[in-house]
Amino acid sequence: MFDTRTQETLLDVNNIEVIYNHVILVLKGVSLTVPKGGITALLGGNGAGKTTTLKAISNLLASERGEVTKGSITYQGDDITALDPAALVRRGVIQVMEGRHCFEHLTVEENLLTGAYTRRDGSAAIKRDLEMVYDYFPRLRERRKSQAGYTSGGEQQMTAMGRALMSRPQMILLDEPSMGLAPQLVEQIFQIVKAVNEGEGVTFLLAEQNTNVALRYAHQGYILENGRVVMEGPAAQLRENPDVKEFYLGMSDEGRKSFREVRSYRRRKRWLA
Amino acid sequence: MIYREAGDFKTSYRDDSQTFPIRLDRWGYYAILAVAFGIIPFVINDYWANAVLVPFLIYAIAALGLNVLTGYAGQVSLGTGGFMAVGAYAVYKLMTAFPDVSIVIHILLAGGITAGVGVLFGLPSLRIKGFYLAVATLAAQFFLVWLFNKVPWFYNYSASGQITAPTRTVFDQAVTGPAATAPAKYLICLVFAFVLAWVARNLTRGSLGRKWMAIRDMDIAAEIIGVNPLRAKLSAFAVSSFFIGIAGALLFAVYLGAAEVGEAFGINKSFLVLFMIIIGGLGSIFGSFAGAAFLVLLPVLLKNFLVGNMGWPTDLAAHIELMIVGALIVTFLIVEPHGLARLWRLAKDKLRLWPFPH
Amino acid sequence: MNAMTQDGYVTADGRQIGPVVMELRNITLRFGGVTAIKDISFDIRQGEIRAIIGPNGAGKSSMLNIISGFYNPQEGQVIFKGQPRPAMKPYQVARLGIARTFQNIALFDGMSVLDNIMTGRLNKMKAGFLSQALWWGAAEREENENRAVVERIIDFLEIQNIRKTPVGRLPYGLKKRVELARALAAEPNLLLLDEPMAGMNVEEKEDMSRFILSVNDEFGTTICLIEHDMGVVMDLSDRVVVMDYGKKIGDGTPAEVRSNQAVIDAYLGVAHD
Amino acid sequence: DLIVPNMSYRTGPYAANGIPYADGFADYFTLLNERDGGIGGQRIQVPECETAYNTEKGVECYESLRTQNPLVLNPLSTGITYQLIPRITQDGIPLYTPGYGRTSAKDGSVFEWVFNAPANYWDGASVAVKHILDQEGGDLSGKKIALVYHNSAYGKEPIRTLEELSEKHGFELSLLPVDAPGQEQKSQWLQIRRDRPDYVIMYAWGVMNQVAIQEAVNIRFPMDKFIGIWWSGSENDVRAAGAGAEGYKALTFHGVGRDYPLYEDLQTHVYDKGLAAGAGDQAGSVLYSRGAYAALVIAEAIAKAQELAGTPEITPAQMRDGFEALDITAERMAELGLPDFGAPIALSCQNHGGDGLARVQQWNAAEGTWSLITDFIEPDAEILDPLIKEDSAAYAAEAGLTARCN
Amino acid sequence: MDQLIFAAEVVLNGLMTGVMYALVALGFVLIFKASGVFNYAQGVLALFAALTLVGIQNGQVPFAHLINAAFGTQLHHFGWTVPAVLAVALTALVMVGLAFLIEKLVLQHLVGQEPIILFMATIGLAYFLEGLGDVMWGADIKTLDVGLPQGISDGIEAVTAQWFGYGFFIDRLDLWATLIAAILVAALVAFAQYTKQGRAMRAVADDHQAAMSVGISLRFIWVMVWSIAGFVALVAGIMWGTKSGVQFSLSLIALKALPVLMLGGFTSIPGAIVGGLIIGVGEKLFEFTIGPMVGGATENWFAYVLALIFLVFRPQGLFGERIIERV
Ligand SMILES: Nc1ncnc2c1ncn2[C@@H]1O[C@H](COP(=O)(O)OP(=O)(O)OP(=O)(O)O)[C@@H](O)[C@H]1O
Ligand SMILES: Nc1ncnc2c1ncn2[C@@H]1O[C@H](COP(=O)(O)OP(=O)(O)OP(=O)(O)O)[C@@H](O)[C@H]1O
Ligand SMILES: [Mg+2]
Ligand SMILES: [Mg+2]
Repeated sequence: MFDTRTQETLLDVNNIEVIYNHVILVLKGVSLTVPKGGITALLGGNGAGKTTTLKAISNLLASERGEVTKGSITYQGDDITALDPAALVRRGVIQVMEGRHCFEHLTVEENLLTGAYTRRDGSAAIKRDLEMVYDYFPRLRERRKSQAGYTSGGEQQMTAMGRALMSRPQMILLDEPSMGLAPQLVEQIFQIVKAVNEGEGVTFLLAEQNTNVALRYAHQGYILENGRVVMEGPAAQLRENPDVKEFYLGMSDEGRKSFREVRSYRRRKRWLA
Repeated sequence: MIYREAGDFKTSYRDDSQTFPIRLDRWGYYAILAVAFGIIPFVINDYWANAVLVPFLIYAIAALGLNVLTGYAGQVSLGTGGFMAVGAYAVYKLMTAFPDVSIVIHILLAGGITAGVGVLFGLPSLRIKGFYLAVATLAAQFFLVWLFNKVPWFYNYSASGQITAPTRTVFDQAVTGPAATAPAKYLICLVFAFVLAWVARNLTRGSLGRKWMAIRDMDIAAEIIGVNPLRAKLSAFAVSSFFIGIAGALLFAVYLGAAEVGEAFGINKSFLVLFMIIIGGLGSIFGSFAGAAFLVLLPVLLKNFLVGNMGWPTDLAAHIELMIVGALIVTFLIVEPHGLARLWRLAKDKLRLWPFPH
Repeated sequence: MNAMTQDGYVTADGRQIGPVVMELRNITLRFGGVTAIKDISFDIRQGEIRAIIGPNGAGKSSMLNIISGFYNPQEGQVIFKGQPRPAMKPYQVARLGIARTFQNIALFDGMSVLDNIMTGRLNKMKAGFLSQALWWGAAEREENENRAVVERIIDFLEIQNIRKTPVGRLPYGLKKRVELARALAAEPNLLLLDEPMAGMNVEEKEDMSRFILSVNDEFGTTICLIEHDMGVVMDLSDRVVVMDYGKKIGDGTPAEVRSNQAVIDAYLGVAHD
Repeated sequence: DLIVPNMSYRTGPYAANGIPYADGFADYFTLLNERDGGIGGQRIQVPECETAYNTEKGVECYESLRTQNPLVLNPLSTGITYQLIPRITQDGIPLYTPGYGRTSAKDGSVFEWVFNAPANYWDGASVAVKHILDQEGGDLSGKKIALVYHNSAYGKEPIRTLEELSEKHGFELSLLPVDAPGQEQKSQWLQIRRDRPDYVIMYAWGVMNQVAIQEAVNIRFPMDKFIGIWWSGSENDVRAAGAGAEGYKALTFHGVGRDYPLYEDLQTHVYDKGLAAGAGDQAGSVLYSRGAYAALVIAEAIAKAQELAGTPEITPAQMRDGFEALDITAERMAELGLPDFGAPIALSCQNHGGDGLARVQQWNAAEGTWSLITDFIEPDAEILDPLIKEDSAAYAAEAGLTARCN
Repeated sequence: MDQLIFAAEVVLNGLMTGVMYALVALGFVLIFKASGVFNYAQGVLALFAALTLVGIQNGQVPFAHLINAAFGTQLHHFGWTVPAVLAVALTALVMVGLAFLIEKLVLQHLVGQEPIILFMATIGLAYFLEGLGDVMWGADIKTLDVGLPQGISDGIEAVTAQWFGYGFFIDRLDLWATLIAAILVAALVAFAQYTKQGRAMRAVADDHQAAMSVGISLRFIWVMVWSIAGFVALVAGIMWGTKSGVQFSLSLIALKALPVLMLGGFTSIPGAIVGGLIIGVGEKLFEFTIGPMVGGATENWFAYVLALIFLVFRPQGLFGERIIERV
């Protein structure tokens, strides 16, 4: 089994603060380490700052008028806070953005090919990987000539994932990969994550709402609330934590609650608020 | 903590939805009004009226109008010059045909006529969107200018096609023609600008304004939640053209006094007013004024500084002035892409937090 | 489920379901070469919670788009309250009392949360142009009246603190909630929800479920929802339609659907608890 | 000091034309200041204000110049002129618009403050037709003349006159408007190629001039049958067309080239001292000469006004009197170093526009010079006077003015 | 019969004019395709390119006026002339440098902004470049001659005279323009559609952030595209400048390119050409047939009305990318 403690650190986020628009403080000192070759999950409620953390790492904040005002981010020991996103991709870090962000006017296949933009290993290799992606997502093969803007939500999500795989990265930042996917596809996506992780040694940092699945596949996890890390630890440990169970897995002592029963359930104040 | 809102509680929805919910803003606003109506008219001279304040107010009205259409309803228009021409020629025909009717009524009617023309050219907006819509409005721009240039009836068959505003009075004070005094010109423009800004504010905060903004932000979703896009767009065209028509009427009658359609209402005017609202802030009433001030005042100030104070040759000054204006536009956009209005609000946000950041 | 009659049925938890309000009869929808929906029929009854499920790209969202008048099917009929509904513009459909939320959030980004929700009430605001221009009489009165209604919804959905925030910068989950608020503001008879819980964690899904159930319960609003979270679907819905690549492969109570082999194969992957 | 502002345009679409004019205007006054110590001992200040040929900037310039008490204004733009006429009338500042502006301002009994000597647009049209008459041996019946014009107030000015003239002389007139800026004129020139008019008269400005001449060359229209108004007759306009422009004609109301004694003075007192305006490379060009000529007429009017007022420090009202008493004879022109440069100008209370004489110049492409090919030609007063009366009467009625000079 | 032959001549010339319009429109399309930006400065770019070309050719001292005013010197010319081909190459280099600066100083800071904001930025740029062009090279009119032939093509006139009894007028400059435009369009289409950079360029236009996230360097794409657009502007500047001399009005040809763009579709390179041809023929024919009845000078507005009519039927222009409308 993968042991997070013995692995060398690939990515180290050290106490970063992020401010949007010069006034809105969103991350209030977030630190995390991503071990090489592992799957790290970033969990937390809506607005906790997961997306912001990922964008801070991949340097996409500037275009949203956000900036990292404190702390440092190092990748393979080098400070990457000043790198532009393209340079980061060339170093092997790629992000799948929340909300799919496909290139609407390009066809599905062209979308996938843009993923290989930074590659220099020839068209044959790219072609091979394209086939690999189609094997992972047969639905995309059917829709390969459609404009991405006209594909369904799930198809776009697959396209975005496939596009990232096409760049043959060392590390993938996944922002809510399961959003809007049918159950068996969710499982499938995580299977793929696992396969790529184990087969090719790609490191994953994934932000997820679907805590259940995420913790099943991840090696370690961080829980973010209100711009702060409130819990961290190996995934197995987190899964057993009663607070996590209650608030993120929706389990009570008697197993899963029915959503129908929530009606009568009085909300307790969150333990962290 | 100079600027604060703490302790300023609202106890009714009415209070909460007033224009300046924060007390300090309200006072600032009253102070500006007091100066504009109570002090400036007594101290204004011809230079300030004719070269600065009158054009500023008139462009502010035009910018308000375009902002309704582009900033609030999201329909890009490059027909402003043409619509201003409609206002100008309408007021000219009315002034000369009915010399005994008050000029104020003529100006309002000119706005109404322009609104009609605006609706006509707004019809394609149902199908054509975004920058493509600019083509419809450009067609209006070029066609209207051509029309006013070509049909002698519009310029009362004068030899050159120039129209000249005769003298008309309001409360026995000449506001058009050569005898109009600086305070009179300033005041009539101010009154129009004030009333129209107030109307614009009312329209944009009510249900009509929400329809416009819904169409702007996502027209399909707006339609699905029940906004009739045709009516929303056309009403925006109508209101916008009404404002712009009035601006055109004032521009011709009060400010310039004489005009030739191609020169005074050409495509450049359309662009100028569009620049104003982008620089000032799309979808902002304050932004319309700020943008107009920026583009009317800045060149005058620069000119006076470079030529008057630095003694540069006029041509060099004019060229450098272009470069400075261009550079400033870009700089402002980089600092705050949403215009001066947003910059102002951000400054207030910071002030509110001051002296503690975040 | 008790026996289904012309006039309705009584659910397991004892709610009385009324007659059919919306019937889709033999709907076929094509986009160029792609057939998104093939000859599908189903109905929605007064007061029930009806779910549509199916794999990605099955045509679920397209179905909602047909109901809300955004797409016009090539074949088939939409029967509303017993009458065949003629081809209508979406805004006319909205006026029949059908409101909805969108899969890819379709909020008005430039407006505040409050204004967004107020747009839901546009069809209830009738003040004349002059009154609005002068902000006098009817305009001001109805603004305040409707504001009061909206404030109740804001309270109900617990979004008081973000009332004046521009929606553009809200986190995903809150946006979904605002969308729901906007739809509710229209006081619809039929509420269409397209993946209302995508991108939420369990706690938030619980909240959302609670809202949906209360709306259904307190206002008797009929609800048609698309959702990928089987837990939610099974717990909340009275009847479920299952679509697969444009075809209907199942229709019935959650329990029936869950044990339907075709559904398991096409969608669930594994039998869900 | 006396203030004679230079309302110029050195930027914008017409900069290429505005620059030489402004240079000539400024250099002439610099010469007077340097050589004679000004006029009547008063130095002339020439504050410059950039209008960019834009009416709104024109208003700004006017207002800012007005605070300096100018004696006379010369905006070199018909649009700005129309703008200023009511204002200067109110404020009592003379406006001098040689060869442009409002034609009927010639009628001093209505336009008290406006002067447009020595010639105006209608004079130009008439002179052009007279020249054509000369070419055709006095008979134009059955001939075709096309007017290619800038589709603006300025370009439309000659239409009335030409229509009257076509009736009188029996030629057929066709009108070909070109929209500003006039980069594209293919339709118009194809039509000319088809209809084969015997002559083309052109009222253009800015880039429209260059393109028109180029297109005329392209369709091989005989250049000596192509006559531009004086605003279509600068070196700029013909140079772009190269050798093909050989023989192109244009009207002018003053001489051409540097071959006048005045230039010797300019050389010693202005250029050599490094006092030339602008880049100093425009001397002798058509528009430079025109600017200098405008300055000369103003200077003469100042001198006349000083003489009448008995004081060198004159007011704008006295300046108007100076204009109305202006009498620049041929001898005086020679004295000023510009023999035979302009026709004599004698103004009165009634007549603010002089006699409207103009001559024809022709382009020599090889040498790159203009040469004068006719003497001064008189316009057809029989046609023009009633038109002017009519237009000025209409203005008087509209503005509620009563005629003066009685 | 005569009328028909005349009309044919008008159509032919309309086509030629259309090509000239398309040359300007191409620059717009490129930048729109690569960034979703409507580049208001394209016209000024053409002016600037032409000014620079003439300046280099004639050995003008840049900023002479400014230097003279500041130091009281009398600089005007270096006293040499540069051969046309070399001057064109040098100007192209200047345009690449300019593209680099524009990216560095403007675009880079506006990543991810709405199109209208970027549009406004190009307006600022237009102001700036207009001023810069004037300060650098002076506002006087300049003659541009890179050796392109001009004037009626005798061959075509003779041939058509033989066929129809009426010699058609075709300007040789227009023939050259057509040739050059054809080459440009073919090259650009191949580039945008079939190369990796072309695909990246279209991706950038769709979504700045997503493009960055897959490792496309916006900086590189933008510098590249603005360089190409600068080069296209240079070509347009040469063609139009040869006709009318180089002066401020050159920047106004952008207005003639607008209806062409809209009709062809903002994103389509072939659309620019086809749109140009339709507009060229349409406006000339209208002026020829209807113009005389309504007093002429109809071309400006008719071009827009024509584009409008097409757009009512195809809101994305003839070849523009479909406007994706989905919820
Ligand atoms: N561009 C922006 N401008 C201002 N505030 C922003 C911006 N983007 C995000 N925020 C704010 O930052 C906070 C964190 O947002 P973020 O998107 O990182 O949350 P998240 O954990 O990814 O949530 P979700 O699970 O809903 O995606 C939120 O409160 C949000 O309002
Ligand atoms: N406007 C359109 N033009 C072309 N194809 C379309 C259009 N809208 C939908 N489609 C296609 O129709 C199919 C059904 O799409 P739809 O969005 O209804 O799927 P869905 O069931 O909602 O899937 P998901 O769960 O992924 O959202 C998809 O394959 C999609 O690509
Ligand atoms: Mg997120
Ligand atoms: Mg869907």
